Amino acid sequence: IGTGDREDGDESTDVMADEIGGWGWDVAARSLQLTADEYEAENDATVEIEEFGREAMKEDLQTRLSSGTGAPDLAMLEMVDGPAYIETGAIHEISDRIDDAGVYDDFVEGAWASLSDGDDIYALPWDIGPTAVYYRRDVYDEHGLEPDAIETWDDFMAEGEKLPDDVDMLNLPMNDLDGVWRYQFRQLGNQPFTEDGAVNIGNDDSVMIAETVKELYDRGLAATLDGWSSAWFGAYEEGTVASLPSAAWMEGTLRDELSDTAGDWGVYRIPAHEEGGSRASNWGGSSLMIPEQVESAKRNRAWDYIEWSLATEDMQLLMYDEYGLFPALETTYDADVFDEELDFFGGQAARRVFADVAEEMPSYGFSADTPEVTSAINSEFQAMINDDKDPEDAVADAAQTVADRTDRDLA
Amino acid sequence: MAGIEIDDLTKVYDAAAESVVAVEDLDLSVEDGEFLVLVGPSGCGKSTTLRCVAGLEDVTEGSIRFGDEDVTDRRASERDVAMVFQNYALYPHMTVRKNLGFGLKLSTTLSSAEIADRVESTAEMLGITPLLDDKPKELSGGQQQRVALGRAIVREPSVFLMDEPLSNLDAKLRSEMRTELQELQQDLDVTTVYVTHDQTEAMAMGDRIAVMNGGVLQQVGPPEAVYRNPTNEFVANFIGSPSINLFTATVEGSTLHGPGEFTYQLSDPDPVDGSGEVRVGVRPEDITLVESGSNRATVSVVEPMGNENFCYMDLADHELTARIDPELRPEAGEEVAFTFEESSLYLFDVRNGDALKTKTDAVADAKAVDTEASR
Amino acid sequence: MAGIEIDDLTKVYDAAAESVVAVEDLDLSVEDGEFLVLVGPSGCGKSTTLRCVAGLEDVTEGSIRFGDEDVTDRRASERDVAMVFQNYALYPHMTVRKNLGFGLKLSTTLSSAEIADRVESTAEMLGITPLLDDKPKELSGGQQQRVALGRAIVREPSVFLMDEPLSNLDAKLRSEMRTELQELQQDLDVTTVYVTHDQTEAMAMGDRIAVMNGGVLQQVGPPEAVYRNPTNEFVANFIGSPSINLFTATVEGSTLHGPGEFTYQLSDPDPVDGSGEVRVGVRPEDITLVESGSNRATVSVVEPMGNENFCYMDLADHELTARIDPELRPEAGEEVAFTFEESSLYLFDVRNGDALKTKTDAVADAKAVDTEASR
Amino acid sequence: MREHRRKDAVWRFLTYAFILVMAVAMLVPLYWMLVAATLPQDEFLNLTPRFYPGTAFLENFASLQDRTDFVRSIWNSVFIAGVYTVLSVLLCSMAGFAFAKYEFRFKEPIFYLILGTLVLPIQLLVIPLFLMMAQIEWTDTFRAIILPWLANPIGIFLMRQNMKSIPDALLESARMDGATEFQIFYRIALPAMRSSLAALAIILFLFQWDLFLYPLVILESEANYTIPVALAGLEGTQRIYYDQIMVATTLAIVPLAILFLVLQKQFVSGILAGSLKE
Amino acid sequence: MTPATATRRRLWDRFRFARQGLSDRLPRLPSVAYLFISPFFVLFGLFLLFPILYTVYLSFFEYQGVSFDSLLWIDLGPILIDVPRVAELEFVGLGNYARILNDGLFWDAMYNTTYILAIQVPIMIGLALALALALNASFVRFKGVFRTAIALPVSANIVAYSTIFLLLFNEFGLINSLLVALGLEEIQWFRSAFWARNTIIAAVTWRWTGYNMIILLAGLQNIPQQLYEAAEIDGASRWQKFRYVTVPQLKPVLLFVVVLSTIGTFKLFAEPYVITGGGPSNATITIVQYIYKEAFDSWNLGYASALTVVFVTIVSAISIVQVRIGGED
Ligand SMILES: Nc1ncnc2c1ncn2[C@@H]1O[C@H](COP(=O)(O)OP(=O)(O)OP(=O)(O)O)[C@@H](O)[C@H]1O
Ligand SMILES: Nc1ncnc2c1ncn2[C@@H]1O[C@H](COP(=O)(O)OP(=O)(O)OP(=O)(O)O)[C@@H](O)[C@H]1O
Ligand SMILES: [Mg+2]
Ligand SMILES: [Mg+2]
Repeated sequence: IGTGDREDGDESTDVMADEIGGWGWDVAARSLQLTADEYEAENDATVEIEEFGREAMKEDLQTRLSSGTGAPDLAMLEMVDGPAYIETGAIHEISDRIDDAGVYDDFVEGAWASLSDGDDIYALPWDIGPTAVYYRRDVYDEHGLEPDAIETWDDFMAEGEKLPDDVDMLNLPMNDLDGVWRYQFRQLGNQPFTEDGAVNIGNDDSVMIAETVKELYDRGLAATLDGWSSAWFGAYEEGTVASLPSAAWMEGTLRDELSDTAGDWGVYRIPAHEEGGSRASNWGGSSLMIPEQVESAKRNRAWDYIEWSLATEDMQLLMYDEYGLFPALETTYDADVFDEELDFFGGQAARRVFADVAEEMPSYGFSADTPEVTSAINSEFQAMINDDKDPEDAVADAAQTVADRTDRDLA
Repeated sequence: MAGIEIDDLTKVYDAAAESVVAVEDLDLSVEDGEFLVLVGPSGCGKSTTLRCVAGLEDVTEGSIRFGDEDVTDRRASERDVAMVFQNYALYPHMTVRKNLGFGLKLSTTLSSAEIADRVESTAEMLGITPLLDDKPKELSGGQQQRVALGRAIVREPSVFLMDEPLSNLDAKLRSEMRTELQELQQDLDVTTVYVTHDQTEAMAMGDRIAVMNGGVLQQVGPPEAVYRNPTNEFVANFIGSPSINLFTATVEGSTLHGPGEFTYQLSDPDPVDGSGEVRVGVRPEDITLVESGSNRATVSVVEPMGNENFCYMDLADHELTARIDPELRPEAGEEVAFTFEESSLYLFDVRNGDALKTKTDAVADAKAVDTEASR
Repeated sequence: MAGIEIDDLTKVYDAAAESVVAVEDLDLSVEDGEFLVLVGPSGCGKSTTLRCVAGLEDVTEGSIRFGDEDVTDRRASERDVAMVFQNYALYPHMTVRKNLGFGLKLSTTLSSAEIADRVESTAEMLGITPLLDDKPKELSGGQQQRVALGRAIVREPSVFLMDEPLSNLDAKLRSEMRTELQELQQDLDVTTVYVTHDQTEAMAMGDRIAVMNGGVLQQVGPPEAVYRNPTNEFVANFIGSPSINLFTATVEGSTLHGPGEFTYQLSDPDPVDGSGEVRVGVRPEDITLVESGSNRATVSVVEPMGNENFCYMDLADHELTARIDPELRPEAGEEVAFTFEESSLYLFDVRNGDALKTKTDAVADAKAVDTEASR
Repeated sequence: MREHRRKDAVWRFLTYAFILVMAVAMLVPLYWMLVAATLPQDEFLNLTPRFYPGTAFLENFASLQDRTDFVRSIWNSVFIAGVYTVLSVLLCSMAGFAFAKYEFRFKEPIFYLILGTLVLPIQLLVIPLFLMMAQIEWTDTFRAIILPWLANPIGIFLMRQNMKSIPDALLESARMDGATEFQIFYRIALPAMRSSLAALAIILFLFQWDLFLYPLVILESEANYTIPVALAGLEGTQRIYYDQIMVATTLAIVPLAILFLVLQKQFVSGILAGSLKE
Repeated sequence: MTPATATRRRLWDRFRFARQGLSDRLPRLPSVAYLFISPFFVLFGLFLLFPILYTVYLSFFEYQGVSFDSLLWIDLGPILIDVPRVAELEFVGLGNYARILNDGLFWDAMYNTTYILAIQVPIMIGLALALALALNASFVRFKGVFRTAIALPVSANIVAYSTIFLLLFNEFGLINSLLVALGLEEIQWFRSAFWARNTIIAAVTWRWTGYNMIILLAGLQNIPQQLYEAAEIDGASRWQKFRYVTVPQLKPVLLFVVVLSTIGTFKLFAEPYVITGGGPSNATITIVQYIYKEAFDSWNLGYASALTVVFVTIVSAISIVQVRIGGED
């Protein structure tokens, strides 16, 4: 009988397990299934991919990570969640493996921030979400809106005024206002926390974003449908909402769900907040990680598979092609697929727009306290829209809430 | 106060599958201040009749009048009746005081002080003053009974209705409460209908008793008349404890031939004229054991009751009961001879049970004690 | 089969707050085949005694023997006793057949076929064969009673215990079942202890009766002895219905002065010698109404019972009851004179209630009918 | 017609109206669910609601079954809840029997301790429970979902109250007939309490049927999913197929509805077979 | 009797005798009662005691992350039992509890829960009681049908029915369509704190009214009819009979139902989780949901444990107060 540390056997062998399992949700899981099939064909190993619903997987995974047992050998990790997960020490560090493979520079620089803690890296970037505005080309045409005339949010609103009352310029998803806020906050080059950890979300840029959002709503340009709801899909199908600021991964969903509208879509960069301002940002993105609790043989195999799936151009492009997961692997951007003129977008080479954004997008530091930011912004922005709260107050209150709850100072 | 006039009362229950005729064509009048006992076997419709009078059931047909007023369509609460239930139905969450005052509070315009007075004086009358602040479940059966009675009395209703109010008490208490109740009713002089299945109680308490069977009224009359001159075999059998001895005999002229060797010579054969068979009835107290005689039976059990003995005997396959003097103690298995007077003989029609002959021995009609009587 | 020997039985219940002495120092022996009735008011410890005999309660002190075997420490199931409960305690989910067979199945090594036989024959004996496949709730009270009895009989135990088995039946049925039970016990000849609070039942049924009060055995003896020669006032008062008339009288030489104007001249003053006061007892049947006399009382209620009348009278503030002939019907309010024989007089010590004098009138000891007796 | 008769009639009318309104209010959501389950996806999107069923139930069911083996999930739920119910009924009635019919030391404190566990929110015990289950390698097993909740406080409470109504004489009778204490329990007490057991069964089944977060965390393979877990899986980031969800909810209601219809009478008569008075 | 059944019987008898022999030989146990409750204790001790104690323990620590160290290991030669430390913990004493006092969101959640409770429980019990009374009235026919209809929502799975309500009250759901059809304004059910809370209240009420009604109905049927008759004769009106007979007689059952519903609503989780997600602006976040968020979204296991302890204490206190008030006579 003893207490304290018990030394386990040797840790660093090159032995690889024959069988591993991985978790992902929805499309991501299905994409992994693709690469797993390829991987199994090339290697003498099996990779079992399990598909979940998003919330279900998070809850399940989190329980298993925190109880130190029962986690899969590899799992999808959203970049938003990265720091929070990493902080718990539940995720296996892979800096050395990345060095050995020499793939660090192959990925978009902005993707690494949320997967690292200082110099230590814990996950390999998978896809990213360079942002742009999808729009219903036919609706724009019908009412004389000029996508090319839109450079700033003011332009956007001015064009939007041309639409009749029963057509909205865009949607502000009430359940995802923090997402709306975040891509603009990032677009403006902000970080949620300053270098010394103070809460930065109450800055002037943040207020400006809030004002923009509120103005969109107050001017009657915005619908407020919950994202991904039936009504939301219905609105884009019918064309009662004309534009959809979103990320590259939305392409797949639009193709799948709104196939009737093929050819009626177009893409342009998100508006700047002032003339000449940045028009690049990122929304979403994910990575693959290996839980710390996984035994070494399985870790080795899991890494081998991850590297194969994410650091290989073929595989990344395969997933992009099938499921629209926009590669974080920068070396793929030269591929022909990006210049293809797509029927779905009425012949526009839409993917090039995203690739361009990807190379420009500012990096953004998620942190363990991201959930607090998300919750505070969402709550305050909801209040701003539903209860006509003043944008400045809303932003200030959100910052205060985060500061209180995380024991930080205000910047 | 008022008499009760029940005309042609019929009550049919529409139960799930079939409808049950609980009371059929019942006519009955109860005089003002009278104590009438409704008696009969279980399920004969006594409670139903009482509940119709109370207004707890809608009558199917017929009418009920209290004095001059037709109350057939009135609610129970408007009839000015009080009822004592078999299980007392005291409000378990109220103290005795509240139980008694409840009806007054709800249905009269008496002030609280007046109500309190009435409750106090009723409690005193019944000797339950010390219990006034107890809850029913803290009381013994007899005390609960008294409270239930008090709840009825305190309202000074024009009619008292009681449904087997004593049947939950033990034997000793029951006979005590019986007299108490009677005296109370005599004092208050309120028209009372009292339901019981116990004929002893009925005999002891009623000014008159009404015997029911199968929803039909069989006979109404003073206890003694019903005992002595029942209208049919059912009544004769139901009233009296131990029960009357009954058996079938064949008639040969003026001679009755019963079970075993039993024969009896009638001096007046008129009642059996024309009948081939009759039902013969003799009450236990009219059977006399004699030293010798032609009618003999075998003793099976003798129950000594202190003041008298019950002697159960087998007459062929028939059981006979005789009430005999406590000094007489025949042994089980012994064969004894018995006899009885013709005047105390009952005879019933075999087919419909109607009485052909009932007791004819003289009863001193004198209501006062004017002869030295000895047992 | 065996007699029961109870020695010095004491049972104390340790209830939450206090401990209750339910039975104290009880000595009792029941002979083999005897029918002993335990009788007493509610709460006097009858059930407790019975349950100790059954083995359902652990005794606090004392011992219980069946025949030669000490069973004090045996489980109920090992005592070879059968018990009939007041509410019958039939297993509600089993058919009558299963109810009867349950005990045999669990505690004997009879084969299934033998069990079935025993059940059948017991059912036949009790006349419940047609009910064998019914559930208890489909049966009437009397039928349930019979099944409960059957369940006891079928096991052929050496001792029968019955705790108020008849008290849930209505009056008529109760007296029927009473005889049935007695006959059965006579046939089976099994030692039986029978508990009741009804003294009528006790008198009628017991070979001997044991009267208890407050956990203490008062008297054991044949019914008649207990009735005629009670050891104390409690027993005299408890046994007999209507109850004995009791009042306190002062003794002046050989004269008793009671309530109101009551006086009585004793011809034999020995029993009251030296007492200033005594309790006087006269049984209702010993009171005779006379045309004139010095002892007078006012009639309050007369209950006609058919074969006799109960006459309730007030003697000053005391109530007296007299059993009188049915022909006598004094009116309420009337003043009547009464008297009684000295031989039927009971006298008790005022302080401890011990009997000073009990009935001394001659009782024909003859057990056969050898004189022509008339009422 | 006399005054009070008229008042009665008005009262009756109001009573009926109230019952009817409530019954309709209770049934409308269920009916709407049923209708929704029969509409093809595009008609579902059609924003004006309809009140008569469509014809696409089977297609919707097929596409649901395609995404996840929902029939299997129903079976899993029924199986888990069924086994749980049987075991828990037994355990609760055993404990209830002891509390109702025996005297033993610390009876009251123990009883109140059990009742106290009623306020524990299950959701918050999930992590330590999972930890344990993982240690003994019970994750992804049905027993991990069934066992921890067998000692159900409501069940014990109800059975204690109801068992109190069994006459002592019945048990003593069996004791004299030579039954052991355990025989008394299962041959006399249990059968005598049949309707209470039915009521308890409904309550326990319902409890297990509603467990959501815990099985979500414990169960790993899709083949083991219970209904709520499978339902939760239908709502991912991608488009939510409400037609499938409606089919799923409809199917999810059926087993319990059947159980409920069958045992309803006993539920009413059995739940308070004893009295709730202390 | 056929030979086959005879054989079967004989075998059965043998089995019976064997069992009898066994139970005869069993010693007379000092207290068989403990035997009956021991399965409870075994299960409780195995599966619930540890989680409870662990929660209390955690509440004094701050969670730092996962630990893969061994806390304790037992080397039995061939078998090695290794109990992992699991969590990296930092002792903070009552720090977590102190933090609760200033946690605005916790008090918001407390307020929401209390608000929902204060409206939902009385409405539900009121409706359930009214329905039970109505269905207990002697003149009502088709009782079984009505009872079934009203109690049917109980059979809806908690996630399933929450989804139904989500869709019913959706911006474009049935309820809004009905409002429009009636010429009324649509209501943004999930956009205003007021309506979102009421939606939750409606949902919970819908599901549990029938269930409570059945319990109350059972309670009503246990009230002796004679009490009503006695009251009728005493001149009680319908209301007075309710007030003076039904209410006091039903009190224990009502108390039971109220306490259970209170505890149930206090523990509300799945409905807001599915229907409103706690929004808008945290207006429908309940305590359990908040604690859950702290544990599962923010990894604050220690703090969540402290919240749990406080929560359980509050609910227990309220239940005890209810029982005290309701139980006194
Ligand atoms: N509510 C009812 N519905 C249907 N039938 C009933 C109802 N009440 C009584 N009955 C039937 O009516 C008949 C008479 O019943 P009632 O209660 O008046 O008898 P009872 O003479 O009072 O009997 P008991 O001495 O047993 O009280 C019985 O056959 C009984 O079954
Ligand atoms: N289990 C018990 N715990 C505590 N006290 C008891 C218990 N059983 C009986 N007693 C008390 O013991 C005394 C005798 O009770 P017992 O039941 O023997 O009376 P009883 O003569 O059978 O009365 P009854 O005629 O009412 O049945 C009573 O005072 C009673 O309160
Ligand atoms: Mg009746
Ligand atoms: Mg007793």
